[in-house]
Amino acid sequence: MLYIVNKKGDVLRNCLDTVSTDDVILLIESAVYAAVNKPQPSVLSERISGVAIYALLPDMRARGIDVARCYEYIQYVDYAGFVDLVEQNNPVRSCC
Amino acid sequence: MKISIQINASPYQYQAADTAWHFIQAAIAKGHKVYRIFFYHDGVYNAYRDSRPPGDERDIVKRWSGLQLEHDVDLVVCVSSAQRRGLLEQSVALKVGGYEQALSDGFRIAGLGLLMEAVIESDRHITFGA
Amino acid sequence: MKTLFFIINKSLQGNVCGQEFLDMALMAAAFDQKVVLLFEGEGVNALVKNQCPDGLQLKNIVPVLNALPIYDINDVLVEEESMTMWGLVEEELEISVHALSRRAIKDQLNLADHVFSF
Amino acid sequence: MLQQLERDEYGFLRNRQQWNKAVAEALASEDGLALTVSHWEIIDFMRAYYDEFNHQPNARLFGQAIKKKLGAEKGASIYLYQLFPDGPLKYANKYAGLPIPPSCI
Repeated sequence: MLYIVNKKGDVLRNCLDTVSTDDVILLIESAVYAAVNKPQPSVLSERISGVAIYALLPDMRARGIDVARCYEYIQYVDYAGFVDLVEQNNPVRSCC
Repeated sequence: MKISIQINASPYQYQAADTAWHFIQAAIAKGHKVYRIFFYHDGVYNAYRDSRPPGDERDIVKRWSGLQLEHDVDLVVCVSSAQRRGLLEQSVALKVGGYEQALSDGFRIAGLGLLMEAVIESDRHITFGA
Repeated sequence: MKTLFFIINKSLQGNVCGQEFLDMALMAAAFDQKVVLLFEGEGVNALVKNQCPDGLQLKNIVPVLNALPIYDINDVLVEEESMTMWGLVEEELEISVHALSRRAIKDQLNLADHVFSF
Repeated sequence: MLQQLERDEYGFLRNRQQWNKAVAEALASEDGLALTVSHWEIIDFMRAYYDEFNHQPNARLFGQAIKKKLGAEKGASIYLYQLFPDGPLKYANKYAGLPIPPSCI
């Protein structure tokens, strides 16, 4: 199952509460700030085993977020990669 | 893959309409079929013909109209969401399936039935919200 | 027939989204799809009895939950963990529900064709 | 009688308290319709449904709800349109003293 998350606060926390093995999370829009772990850890500091987390690179660039300041386990996609994630996973849940 | 899209947020105030737009472009470029975009809740504001963003900014409403023209994507505005928000003039009244004066080119007005039909038809249904 | 999950994880009051969201679920049922309503997180509070939004001149959409069986929506799930978290028991809810663990719900959710949340 | 009622631009009652059977008959007669037992069955159903669920179904749900309550024959479009030729959902609501449903404007 793919979760598309667009906010980093409660919305992302609620999502993290429900994911389980083999799920995929895609951070978009302002949720990409949750990828940052320096100097402060974010809500993503406890990695959930078996859950892949992606961030939408164009939203990172738009916000000037340097990948070097982010959790190493996060993977990055552009919009084409976003489409691939949608193709590879079902169902898709948008968390707004 | 056949994809339908739902947009629940107003343009400019939120990024949802932009994210949806870039996603759709990428999906079409990969050869997927975007079957229908259903504008629901505040998403109906994406259809206002008279919206005029500053000249140096993207014109979200025109973008949607262009998508219909170039790729034959069905643009459907939810009738009850639109009525609630004053998008439909009373004098225009309701012509289901028609092109309304208040709406930009390519948009049509219809009920939730068209959302459901799209969802049933599509391999994926992706919602973009506030 | 497809299986469609409608997830409510916030209050149905205070905005029109709840109402428009339920309209979607009812419409899906009218198209003869299998509709499952899931209340999780804060959303379990949407089911409690004796909500009186009328005092604020807000439309009370709780009663329409009683109409779900008319449209053959018989799967109303609530997450047990959320009920515990909010200190709710089933007797306090407006309609009868199936309380399931987060894990059991997730197993069902993974099999859905489409998932809606608002 | 109709002159004393508060009504919206579509002729629907604004204030449900003003509804009674005679008002319903008068509203229908203004539209050129004489209400029969069959009409009343649908109108009474609308009122009971609204009182119980605080909800107005759209056209598709309306037929389904009637089917459940009154049987498949009466929920069929053809039957409902025979009773209310200009639109069963709209006019059943109108004579029941309920607001105009959103999609009927």
